[in-house]
Amino acid sequence: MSGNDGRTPSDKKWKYIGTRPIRHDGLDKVTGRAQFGADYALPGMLWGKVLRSPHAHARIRKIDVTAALALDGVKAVITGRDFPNVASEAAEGGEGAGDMADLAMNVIARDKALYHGHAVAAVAATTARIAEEACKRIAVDYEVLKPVLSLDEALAKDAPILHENARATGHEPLPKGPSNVASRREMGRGDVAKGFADADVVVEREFRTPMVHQGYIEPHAVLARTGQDGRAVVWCCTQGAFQVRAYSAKVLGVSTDMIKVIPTEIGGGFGGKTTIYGEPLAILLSRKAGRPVKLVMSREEVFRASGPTSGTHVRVKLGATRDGKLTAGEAVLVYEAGAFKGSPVTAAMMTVFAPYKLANVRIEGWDVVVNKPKVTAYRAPGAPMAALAVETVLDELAEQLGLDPIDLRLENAVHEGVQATYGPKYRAIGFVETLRAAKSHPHYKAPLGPNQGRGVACGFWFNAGMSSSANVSINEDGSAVVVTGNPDIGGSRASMALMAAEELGIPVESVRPVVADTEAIGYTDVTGGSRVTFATGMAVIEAARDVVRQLRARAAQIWSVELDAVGWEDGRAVLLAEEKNGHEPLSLAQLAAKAANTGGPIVGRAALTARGAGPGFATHLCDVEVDRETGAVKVLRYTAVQDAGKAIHPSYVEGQYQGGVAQGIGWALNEEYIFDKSGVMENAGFLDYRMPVASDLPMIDTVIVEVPNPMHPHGVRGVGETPIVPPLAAVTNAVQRAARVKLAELPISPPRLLEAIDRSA
Amino acid sequence: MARVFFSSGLRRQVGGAESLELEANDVRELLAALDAKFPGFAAQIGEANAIAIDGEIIPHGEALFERLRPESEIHFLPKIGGG
Amino acid sequence: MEETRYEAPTTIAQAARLLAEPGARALAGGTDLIVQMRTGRGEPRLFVDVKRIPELASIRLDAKSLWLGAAVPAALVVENRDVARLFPGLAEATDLIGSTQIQGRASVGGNLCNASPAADTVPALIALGAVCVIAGPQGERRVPVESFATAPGKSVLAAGELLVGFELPLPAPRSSDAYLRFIPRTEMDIAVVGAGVSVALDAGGVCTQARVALGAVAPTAILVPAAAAALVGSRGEDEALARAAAAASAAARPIDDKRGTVEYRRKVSGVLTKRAAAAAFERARGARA
Amino acid sequence: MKIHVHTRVNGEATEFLCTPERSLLEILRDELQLTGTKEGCATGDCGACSVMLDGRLVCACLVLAPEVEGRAIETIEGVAKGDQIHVLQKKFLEHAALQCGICTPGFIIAAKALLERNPDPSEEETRYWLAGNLCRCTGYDKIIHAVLDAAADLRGGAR
Repeated sequence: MSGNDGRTPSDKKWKYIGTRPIRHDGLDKVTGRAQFGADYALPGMLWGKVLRSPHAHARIRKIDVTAALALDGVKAVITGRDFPNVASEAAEGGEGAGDMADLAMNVIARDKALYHGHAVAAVAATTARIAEEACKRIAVDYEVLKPVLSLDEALAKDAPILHENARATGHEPLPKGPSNVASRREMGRGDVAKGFADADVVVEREFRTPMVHQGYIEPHAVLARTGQDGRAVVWCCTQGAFQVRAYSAKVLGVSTDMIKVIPTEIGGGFGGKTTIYGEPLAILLSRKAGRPVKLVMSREEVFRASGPTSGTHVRVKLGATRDGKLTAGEAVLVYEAGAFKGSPVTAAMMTVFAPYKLANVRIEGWDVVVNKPKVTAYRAPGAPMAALAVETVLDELAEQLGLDPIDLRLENAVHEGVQATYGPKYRAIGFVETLRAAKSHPHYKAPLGPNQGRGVACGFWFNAGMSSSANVSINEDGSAVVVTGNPDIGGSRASMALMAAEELGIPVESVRPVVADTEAIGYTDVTGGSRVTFATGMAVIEAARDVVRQLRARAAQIWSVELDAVGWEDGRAVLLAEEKNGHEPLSLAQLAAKAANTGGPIVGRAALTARGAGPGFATHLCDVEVDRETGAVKVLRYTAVQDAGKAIHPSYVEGQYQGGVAQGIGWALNEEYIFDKSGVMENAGFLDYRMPVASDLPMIDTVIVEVPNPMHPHGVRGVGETPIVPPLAAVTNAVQRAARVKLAELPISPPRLLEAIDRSA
Repeated sequence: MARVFFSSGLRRQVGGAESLELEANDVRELLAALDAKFPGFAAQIGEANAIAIDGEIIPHGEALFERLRPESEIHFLPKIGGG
Repeated sequence: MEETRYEAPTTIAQAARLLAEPGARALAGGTDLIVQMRTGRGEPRLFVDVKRIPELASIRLDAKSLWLGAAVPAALVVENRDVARLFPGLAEATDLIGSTQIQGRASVGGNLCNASPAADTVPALIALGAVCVIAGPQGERRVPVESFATAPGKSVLAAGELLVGFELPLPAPRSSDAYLRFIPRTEMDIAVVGAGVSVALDAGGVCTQARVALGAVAPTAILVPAAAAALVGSRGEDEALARAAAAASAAARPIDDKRGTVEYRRKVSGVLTKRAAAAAFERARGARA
Repeated sequence: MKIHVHTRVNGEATEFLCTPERSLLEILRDELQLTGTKEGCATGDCGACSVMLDGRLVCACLVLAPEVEGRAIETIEGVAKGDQIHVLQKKFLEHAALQCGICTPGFIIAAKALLERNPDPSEEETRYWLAGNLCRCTGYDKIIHAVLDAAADLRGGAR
């Protein structure tokens, strides 16, 4: 980093970051003024509707749209044939973004429908009702094929094959010929056999978790307007406007400059809005119809046809000595990718043992296709299911060794200088600190009643860097505007403003943070990967420092001194020399007022690919009570401890911890995709998908540990994803202790738990 | 001499070695040296990967021009996105 | 495309005439009808909004019974002091219907007419011996609540007929009721099992009369006389409750579905019967003598 | 045949034309441009479209548009009075009780309905009253704190 001082984050006194100002976009959001994806409308706008496959696996022989086109009010109908073939290449974006060719086929099916709900055709009409009626009049001739609905079915001999021409990639041994295995990879080091031989205790367990959805409350929505020149303007709720632009351009076979994406406010994403679904359809419909087209998914469509995360089958084996030192670890991770390759199994392989010192590890990861929606990133993609296995096995080891579960983890916890199981050595990290904070928390000592149990679990996520751009401009009166390209999904505008305020030395209220469209700011990767406050924040800090350099230069010019003679302290240019010659400090506002006469407007810029993302570790405590007659589980108390590096806006850091915990509790206890035998999701609505409601949860206590990330100028680590990693295991461990059972499958639904209780009795 | 580490998945490509010491000033030279020793290695470490140099994870493309110190430790990793 | 119509009659006779038209559906709170429409399970050609008919929109207490209009929103039922005092089990069942928002609209009559086996108010109504008053082209008829639904989504209502409301016989001295349901979450779910129990005690606290009804464990909500028989003659001791539970489990004829398994529903039928019966006894002991 | 409906929205006489099957939510959003009321599910399961109908909390997605003839509707757009935001809005901001903000209008309408009936709700009463409003970002913690704090404020004392 090129800063204007050499101080490290930890010895700096912060003035603005770490405070809790009202978020800048807050007023619009509490008054209903904020415009989300479906809130935009244009004159002459048409309504789009997608026809979706009623079969989970079928060859599309023929599509006849004549009757639909004949309906009064129908202005355009499109099918897969209206789209160009897209070449295979890696799609850059959220975890498991996969391959462009697959992404194009996921947007609209060509020869084959690969899951129930796969888009087959789309219509634009003058009303939503007419568009819906038109969809019913499209005749599709399907050859229905047997679907593959589970990992076991997919891997069975003689399984129906989703992609006949694809071949497994990765590390041998691989299936020969067509299979549903997209890839098989191995990772590891040391001598696992010897490690297990050295162990006094070995625990091995298998777990299954179902496909689950991010569950954002705002359905995907897009409004597209295409001109006679083919240029499209797209309003949509997305985590990455630049990804929408890049992907849509590829799917439509046009150049990037033909599409401008204006990100609307976004009603949740959690990874699920890092890709495209209706965007290219709306663009093409609007091009064909010559009118703007709005396409909004129903909740049912969100469940059936957007990207949840993988169902998994995980086997973990850990060995430890009598005094609790881990000697070896082995993990086999088998993840559903959905209809196209690209599950988050690689991330799972890298995270599975990451919190622990393990010299001997062997990790195997399988990416397997099934006739279900193609998975998309979901908060710490792949990691929670892997952590479920490791953390429950650790709990069992602690029980068998008679050790406190936190002590066992402390004994093996990674710290600075330890080589991670995924390769490199850790720099400064705060895992041990989270364990110690959890152990000394009153929660950990609170007494438990009958049928109650306490679970401990830990989690890790890398946090991503990727590319970001930022502009900071100074207004004539000394206030400032910060422009970035990351949609604000949870208060990031406030964080950007805080970091700029800190650097500029002006109140955070004087900084207006703006989210710009793809033509108003340089390339910026997704709002995801816990990267916005870290990476885009880094760009904002650099841009603000660019502004400060310019301000110092203006002061130097006014004072007729060298740039080096001018410092920047608390929002003012100061002459560093002992002898001031009557040069009083110049405030930012004073310099801004003179800007036009000292060289023109002051605008700072930064564009970077962020390095040095600091891993985030968490330790969670969960208390539950079990009803032994019905199998119901009540979460009584929950505490999430996590290292934030430096919490820029602590309220929103706490909010990230609490939100991740709530999602994790839902995943552990109730959430799951339930499919019937033909591959139709039976619970495609909020009634039966069962996300936690307010009365299901207790207050969620948080402890923010701050071990600054040495690679970030303000010490920031990403905080968004780690919080969902421990809860699956924390809840499972708590239930196992409360009910005195061993569990092997999520969700821990009442029937499943009651069965386990009755079996153990 | 920078030290390069190989995870078990890559080890088959390099004759089973867990790590190797190589003379290289930057990552591009390192990859060239590895590719000369083990033809096809550079292709295997494609764009879909990241490279960790002394604990700092850097996307493949950007890492190519990264200077290496004699005591540098290099790991090849899959690239991680997020959610 | 078919034209749809909306009518809001103010008399039963007008409503009956409209409901005789093909494709007509009565609209009370709309919390089932509109959801069915939006999820592609058929759209009515004629909405007959029955909420402006006084008989359907009122709660009245007289010497022998309480009248509960079919279209009264759940929130008003829950807030009604007479209902809460006389039929606490029905009040709690009504309070379990959906969210606060849903209760602003959903009605007990709609809950029954939707003919879902899992409707929360139905076992409570059956336990109370409530009677449906049905109006139609042939005049008025009365049907016990347990005979109203004939299969999932099907009822005894003929074309042109509408459910006007319920007559709830006033409870005998020392009697009360309770309703419990099981759902995986604490709110916003459809009952996996529901159990309604009413008991009447003599001066010595011995049960002289009981009714037990179960929801979500058969094609319609069912009355379980065997479970009631287990309670009669007892003071609600554990042993009697256990026998009632066993009878309820035996009477349950559930299916496996996304909300629960056969095995699970059988077991929980017993557990909830036991717990609801215990609550009903407790209340009856404290009730007016 | 379109129906001509007369209603009051946020105190203002309002008319619209609609076909019978349209929901109040669609009318508010698409015809009256009151897009502060959100659609999360259209089946009454998320509460994002919470509005007051004649003083009752309902989901606008489960009200047919013609049903509101002669009735009064309050939406999020009517909660702030002039330049004065409601204490719930203020507390949601202070407590950081929103992350993405899509559920916020529904929560504020529902919480306002609660506090108008019960000025001193317990945490449990608040959680059950708001169980029909889904939030996927916050884990509800800060929302519950904001509502309880707003209640205390409205009662006129610091807690």
